[in-house]
Amino acid sequence: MAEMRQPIECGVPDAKPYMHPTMLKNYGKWVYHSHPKPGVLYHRAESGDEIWTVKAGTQRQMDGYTIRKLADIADQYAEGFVRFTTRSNIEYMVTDEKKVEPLIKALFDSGFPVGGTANSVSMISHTQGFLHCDIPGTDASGVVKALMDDLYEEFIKCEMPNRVKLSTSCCEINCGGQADIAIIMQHTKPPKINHDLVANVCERPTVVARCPVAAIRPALVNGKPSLEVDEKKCICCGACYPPCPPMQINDPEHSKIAIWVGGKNSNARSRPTFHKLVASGLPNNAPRWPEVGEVVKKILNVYKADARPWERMTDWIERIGWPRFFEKTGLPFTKYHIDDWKGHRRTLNASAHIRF
Amino acid sequence: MAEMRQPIECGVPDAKPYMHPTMLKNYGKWVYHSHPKPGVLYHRAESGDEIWTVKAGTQRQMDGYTIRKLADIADQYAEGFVRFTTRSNIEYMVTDEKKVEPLIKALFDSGFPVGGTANSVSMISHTQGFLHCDIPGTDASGVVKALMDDLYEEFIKCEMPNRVKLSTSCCEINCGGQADIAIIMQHTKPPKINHDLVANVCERPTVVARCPVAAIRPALVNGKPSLEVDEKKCICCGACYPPCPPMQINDPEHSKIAIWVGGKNSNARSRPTFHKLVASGLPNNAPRWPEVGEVVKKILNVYKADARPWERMTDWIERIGWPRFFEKTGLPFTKYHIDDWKGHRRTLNASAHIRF
Amino acid sequence: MAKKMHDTPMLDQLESGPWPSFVTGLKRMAKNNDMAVDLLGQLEASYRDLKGYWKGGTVGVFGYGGGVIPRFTELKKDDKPVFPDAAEFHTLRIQPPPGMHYSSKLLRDMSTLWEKHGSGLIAFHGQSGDIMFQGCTTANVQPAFDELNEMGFDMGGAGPALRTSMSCVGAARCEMSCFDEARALRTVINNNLDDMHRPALPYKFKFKFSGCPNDCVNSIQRSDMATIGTWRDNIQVNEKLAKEYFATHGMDKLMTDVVGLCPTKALSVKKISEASKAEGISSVAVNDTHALQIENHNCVRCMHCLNVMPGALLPGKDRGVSILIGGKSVLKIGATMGTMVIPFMKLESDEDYEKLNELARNVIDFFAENALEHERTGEMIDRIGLVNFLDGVGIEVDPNMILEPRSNPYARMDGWDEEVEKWNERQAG
Amino acid sequence: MAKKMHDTPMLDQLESGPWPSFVTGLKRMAKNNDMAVDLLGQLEASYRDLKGYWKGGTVGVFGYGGGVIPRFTELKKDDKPVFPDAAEFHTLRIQPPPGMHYSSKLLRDMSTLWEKHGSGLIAFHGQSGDIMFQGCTTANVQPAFDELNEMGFDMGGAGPALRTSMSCVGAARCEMSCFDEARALRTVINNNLDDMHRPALPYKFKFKFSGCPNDCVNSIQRSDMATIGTWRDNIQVNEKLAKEYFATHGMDKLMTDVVGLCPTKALSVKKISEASKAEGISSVAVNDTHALQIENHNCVRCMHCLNVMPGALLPGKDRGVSILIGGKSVLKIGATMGTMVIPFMKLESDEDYEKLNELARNVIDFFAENALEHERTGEMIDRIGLVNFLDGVGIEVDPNMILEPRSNPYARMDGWDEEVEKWNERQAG
Ligand code: SRM
Ligand code: SRM
Ligand code: SRM
Ligand code: SRM
Ligand code: SF4
Ligand code: SF4
Ligand code: SF4
Ligand code: SF4
Ligand code: SF4
Ligand code: SF4
Ligand code: SF4
Ligand code: SF4
Repeated sequence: MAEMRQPIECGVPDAKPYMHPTMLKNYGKWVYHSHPKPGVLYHRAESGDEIWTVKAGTQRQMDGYTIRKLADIADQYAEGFVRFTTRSNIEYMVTDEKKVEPLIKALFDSGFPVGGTANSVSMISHTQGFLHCDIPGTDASGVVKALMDDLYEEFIKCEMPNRVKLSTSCCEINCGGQADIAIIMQHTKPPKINHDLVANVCERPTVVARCPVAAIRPALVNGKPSLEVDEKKCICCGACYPPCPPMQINDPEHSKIAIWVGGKNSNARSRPTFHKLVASGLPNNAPRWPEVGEVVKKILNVYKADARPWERMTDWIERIGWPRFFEKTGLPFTKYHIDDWKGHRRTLNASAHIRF
Repeated sequence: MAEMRQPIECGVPDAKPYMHPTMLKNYGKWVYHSHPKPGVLYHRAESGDEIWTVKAGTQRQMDGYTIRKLADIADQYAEGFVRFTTRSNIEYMVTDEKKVEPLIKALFDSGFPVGGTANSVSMISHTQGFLHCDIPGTDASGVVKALMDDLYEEFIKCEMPNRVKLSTSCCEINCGGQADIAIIMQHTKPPKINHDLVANVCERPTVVARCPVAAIRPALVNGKPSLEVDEKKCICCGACYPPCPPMQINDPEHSKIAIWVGGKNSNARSRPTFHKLVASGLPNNAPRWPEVGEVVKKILNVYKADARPWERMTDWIERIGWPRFFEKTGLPFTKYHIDDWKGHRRTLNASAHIRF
Repeated sequence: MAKKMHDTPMLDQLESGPWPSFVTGLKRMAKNNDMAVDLLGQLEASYRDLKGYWKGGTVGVFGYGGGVIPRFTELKKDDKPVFPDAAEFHTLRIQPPPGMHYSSKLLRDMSTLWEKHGSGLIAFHGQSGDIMFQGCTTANVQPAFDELNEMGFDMGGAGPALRTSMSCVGAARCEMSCFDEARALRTVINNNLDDMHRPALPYKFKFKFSGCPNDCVNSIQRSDMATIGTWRDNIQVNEKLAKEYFATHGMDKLMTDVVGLCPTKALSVKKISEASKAEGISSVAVNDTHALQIENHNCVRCMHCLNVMPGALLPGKDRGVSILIGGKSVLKIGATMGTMVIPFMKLESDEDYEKLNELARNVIDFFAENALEHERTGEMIDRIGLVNFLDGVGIEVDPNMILEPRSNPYARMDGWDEEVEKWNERQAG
Repeated sequence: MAKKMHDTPMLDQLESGPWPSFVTGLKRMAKNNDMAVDLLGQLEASYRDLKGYWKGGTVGVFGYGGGVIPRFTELKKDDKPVFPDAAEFHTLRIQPPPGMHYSSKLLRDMSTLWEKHGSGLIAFHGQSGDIMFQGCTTANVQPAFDELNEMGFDMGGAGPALRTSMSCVGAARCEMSCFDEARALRTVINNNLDDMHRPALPYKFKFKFSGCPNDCVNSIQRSDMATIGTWRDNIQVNEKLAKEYFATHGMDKLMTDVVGLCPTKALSVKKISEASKAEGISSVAVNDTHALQIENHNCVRCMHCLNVMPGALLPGKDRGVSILIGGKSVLKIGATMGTMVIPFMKLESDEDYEKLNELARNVIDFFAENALEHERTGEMIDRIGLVNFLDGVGIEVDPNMILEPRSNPYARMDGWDEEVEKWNERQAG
């Protein structure tokens, strides 16, 4: 083999060469913004410079045609620069207000919905799923596509009480993060162990250490070193699966989908919160997961109708109370909603505050 | 020995024979109350019947003279009936408004301060201490007396933002309960074990089981079964002392007094809360514990000046924030204020909310 | 004339100051009571040495296993008590009438009795609600109890037993009261006296009864089972009193002290013309133009607005109680509060009280069978999880039991469909 | 022209509907890309079987220990891949410019490069912020990286390593920005590349940077060390914009949407004549008679009022950052959020940035030395207690770190006097 090339350890590149010149010029000197219409932002700098941003949805997982199309639109309508948001939306910046409408048209015409700003439902936090991950219980791109089809109108309009941030995660690890509504794989049966493989593939102490409830112990099975799961203890979290693929946690029937609501990352008004379980047991129904869409839309509709302006999902529920949330959404309340994990005491109602 | 008398297992007696007739007549039919002046309550029943209650402080631990004096006042000025509150205040009920002032005078003249109603500082929850308990680190009656002398004006006036409830507890077990301000013994050194006695007096497994941090293990000392404390683990809580008196936790120098604030039992506005540590390391300075009085008065003064009407201690601190509480009271903030007990994560500031 | 007083320079300092002095009281007793003389002696020694000098032991009355707190002196010289007349100083815990009502005669009778058999020192009351007759020799415990018992009083709780209970003044003198606290207390306690008088539970068990969520007996934090009055329908209003409040306090106070402090923003002030008449809304005019309006579905029954505007706002008519389980002090896992397990049950008819009694019995039984030694109910629930407790005593889940649903996926949910089925059936039924 | 397409009846259903379809994209790729053809085949199998068919392995580039996510197919028949052209489908994680800015040329260059060496499928971006160049054979990993590296781009993080970081758009286009997010990100990451490229930490470590507490990159919940912009002095006001807001929204909206939603009631509307001019108060006229007033000492910098009245209210001038440590996802102890450990530090001068850099290094070092294997920073703090962490990295305690002081006495406080001393010295100094 030829001598290998040493990497240039250059780290994070400077953004300046790729930044819209008006942003660069006014870096750190912005003083005002507004939302002229759905999908459009207006920012003004101390200098008086103005910039309009047009934001559009993408599929994140992009083929060359898509990427070039986006680049072409940038050159034709938007001064040659773009940026991506953390939610895989693309943003085009223009300094001339007159370019805004043609740009919007070009995007829609090319199949990129303009929206996702302000009090809309933005693009869903996207993970890997069947397309690339080694441990998924479901897909990501497909779930996102199916849901965004359902929520299209809410993306291109700004009719929600406040921003709505969704996430999906293809296993309980939850790479998608905490969200107003999170859709997450939830396993319901302990892993099935392929004992023939454990000895070859898995470092047993590592696997044992990963289990949050100490349900795994080393064992000899058919004379070979393997592992054993105390099925009474096991909470089916799947944490043993990444370090030990023979502990197959995914199951086409028993890996279900759960819906969580009220996660919030911003510090606006209330402190950040984790999302909470509201529904589970939904089937992993590829390719369009209609049962999931139903529940998500039900929750969004009630939120839209009932929350006050600027209330995020969690703020709204905090105000009306969980009993009312379950009543209004018609979602059943079960024993699984009652926490029993470490520290669960703080989630119990230790007061006479009740709602009727 | 003669044959023993069998107890009549009569249980809780009926209150009717001992209840003021107007209360009995209007039982469950009251519709209104007000606070005509400090120490006086006015209640009106559906029937139109009225009752004035005059409330006075006592020392709880009563000698016969005191009891008879209180009974005499009842006969002379108050229709022969009294009741005690949970805080050992005595209440006289009269149906004739004209009797109120003479009754007040009689009480004051006999040394019983009239007050403790509405937004005053009520009598302190009283425990046993040196007078009767078998595990106290300090006294109760004396601490209460010294503090109530200090707070006398606040008892007979109603100048606080809301009711103020204090408690003192002569060991960390805290029989006095959660309070706006709680004064509690805090040990700072592990128990000194009298090994000669352990074998005779203590059931060792019981003692071992009591320790919240598993710091005790059975051990042989000088050939005799005894116990051993891992002093690195020990949090000096004293829980081992009641089941095993040879584990002497009380120490004249190292048993200190700690002050806790913001406990609340009512559900008014906020949910009930536990009190929180604000000061510790105060000397167990009998017979009048001046250092404790200082801190308590400092806190009360700031609360009085700064809280809004109807804010209990915890409501007020919740509004101004703990940083400001420490700033305004001048109490030092130390690493001991930061919780490290089970579930402590929920007490940490997991947000960007800060105050300057 | 009793024996000579000991020097008590430290205690003497507690005779000054305006608050009633227990030292002065003890000294008065000591004039003709040797036990009091020696008690003062030992107490002074405690103050000087900063050390308690009592130890426990076993003392009781015939037929009962508990209720007496035995105290023997540990302050000895050459194995002999330094203060021999206070060498035994036991306490009898006696249950008072609920609400702690007394006639002057009863007070005098008790005092006289205790001067005869004991030291004369009585605490009204202990933190659990007992009358504590303090200072009795071992020999005198039985006669003292016999006499009290003949007067109609019974022993309270101590040790791993059902404990003496407390209820607030409630129905006797308080317009907030939502049930007959005294009746509930007597029903529950008097039906379970065996567990009080013959201690055989894993650990202590306390009931407390508050007529409303102001919780004047601290039941949530200080009892294993708290029964707290509440209501299901709309807050009742009284226009005359509302107008009186407004006339003396004005709009600013109404907004700041009442509306502004409602924890759920269920209150608002509306122009009378715009006041809602919808179901679930209480409205009361405060003057000719404005009304205070309550969104009862969002009211959490915290009591605040009723407290600030007494009489003008009153609990609804459909009254009952909430039940919370598991309050206790700090041992082992840190202080715990009771958890809401029954948001609402009626408490009016004989059957209602019988149901409360049955529930209480179920809870004690579950505790007796499932708690570890020296484990309180709250600790047990913390260990086994609320759901297992509910299952055990036969209570259905309700969202009012929690502040929020779980935020972790750490649960095995294979029974989801069944649980949904149960919920739907109950909602339909 | 690539090989024949497989039947994909399930995936085909994802081509309808208005949202951009990744399936349509993959099919476009498949026209002249065998890897894409087979990827579609395997993906369809996953949809059908509800089963992932990838497994990991070890693939990397010369000189680095991480950054490539290897994927080998597990879908085999007779030990041979059913979809051989997608049997290897590795991902290169490449760090983007902070703020994710791109010129159209850069996008095209990247696309061309990846069509040459890989499948052509690029994700903008992964949840940690990487550009994910997905679908590469083992053989092509090195040449693909070399070319990207020559373009000025470097590998991101994977495995037990420092991970790729994210900062919000911030100073580039946002008036809320309180520091130079991109500079902070590049300072911290580029000074610690060794920990990114040669994974040797106990587990992953993530930094995230948000210009203000709106936290548009979810730093509190999704990074081990969050750097969030904030300010110490008074909120700045702009009367013209405040009046504009009021003119379009009116008093009701001002009261309900702004004043009513401030979490600490730090806002009020006052008559201008009565507006306070005290220290710590910001006041801005909203019309000729009324002013919005902010009690800055009680403002918790939540951003809400600034969000609702953009430009009319702006962060103060004395800007800097808060630092929170320990956010992570759900594994082992449940999700944790970062905990406030530095309420405020300036971030303006070169020295300030150097200080941030040092702090970051200290935190990584402490993590490296004290965390157990596969233990995140937040778990470690949960295990050892916040105070031990602070001690370890040399941060002084501050009441802003907690929501409330301890409510249990379970601590050994013999060092009380010393700690008080420390505090007093710091307050004086
Ligand atoms: C572009 C982006 C930053 C970036 O570097 O990419 C961004 C940009 C802005 N955010 Fe954000 N936020 C962005 C992700 C977020 C996130 C993170 C996320 O999406 O996962 C959050 C936290 C969400 C959460 O709490 O779970 C976030 C919470 C906010 C908030 C607080 C909202 C609240 O009330 O809780 C504001 C304030 C507001 O709404 O005025 C805000 C405000 C803004 C403003 C108005 C700031 C400004 O003055 O320019 C920007 C308007 C964008 C718009 O589309 O309306 N941004 N913002 C991100 C766009 C993501 C997307 O495509 O949807
Ligand atoms: C690719 C990505 C999802 C995506 O499609 O965007 C991803 C994918 C994986 N994540 Fe993740 N995580 C990704 C962002 C996250 C985030 C979000 C973030 O960084 O802001 C989180 C939550 C924050 C956090 O760090 O906790 C996240 C929390 C995890 C965890 C849980 C860690 C924990 O302590 O709870 C694991 C499991 C582990 O590390 O053992 C994990 C593990 C994984 C693995 C390596 C699965 C595994 O253990 O084998 C996935 C590889 C998929 C693949 O084939 O590419 N991933 N993961 C994201 C990284 C792309 C990028 O570099 O930009
Ligand atoms: C007499 C007593 C009940 C009894 O059965 O003995 C009682 C009686 C009343 N309480 Fe109470 N409370 C009594 C102990 C309590 C306690 C328990 C305690 O003291 O430890 C609490 C809970 C304290 C806590 O939260 O820690 C208590 C919390 C309240 C509250 C709620 C206050 C708040 O805002 O948090 C009210 C409502 C009010 O203030 O209007 C209240 C209201 C009242 C009213 C106004 C009820 C009424 O309409 O009659 C009574 C006025 C008494 C007064 O003196 O002002 N009572 N009240 C108790 C007097 C104790 C004392 O001598 O100080
Ligand atoms: C006498 C009394 C204090 C007073 O002066 O009023 C008291 C005194 C003692 N308490 Fe208490 N407790 C008293 C009310 C309370 C309360 C308040 C209440 O009942 O509302 C509590 C808090 C609520 C609770 O039940 O947790 C209380 C929580 C404790 C605890 C801690 C229990 C826990 O689970 O954390 C202990 C320790 C134990 O039981 O092992 C304890 C133990 C004790 C012992 C028996 C000490 C011991 O273990 O040897 C004390 C006997 C003192 C004596 O010589 O009389 N005492 N104790 C109160 C009982 C008088 C009465 O019967 O009316
Ligand atoms: S959520 Fe799970 S399955 Fe999905 S990308 Fe992350 S680790 Fe993989
Ligand atoms: S699935 Fe989770 S709980 Fe069950 S054995 Fe694996 S790691 Fe343990
Ligand atoms: S607080 Fe402690 S010392 Fe005081 S009475 Fe209760 S158990 Fe005894
Ligand atoms: S004092 Fe507390 S922590 Fe120390 S050994 Fe005794 S029980 Fe354990
Ligand atoms: S708890 Fe309620 S009903 Fe009972 S006395 Fe207090 S305020 Fe009245
Ligand atoms: S009782 Fe109801 S309406 Fe009144 S303040 Fe409390 S929650 Fe609000
Ligand atoms: S975090 Fe703050 S500064 Fe950064 S983009 Fe969001 S709003 Fe702007
Ligand atoms: S930024 Fe400050 S003043 Fe504004 S809403 Fe938040 S806490 Fe209130």
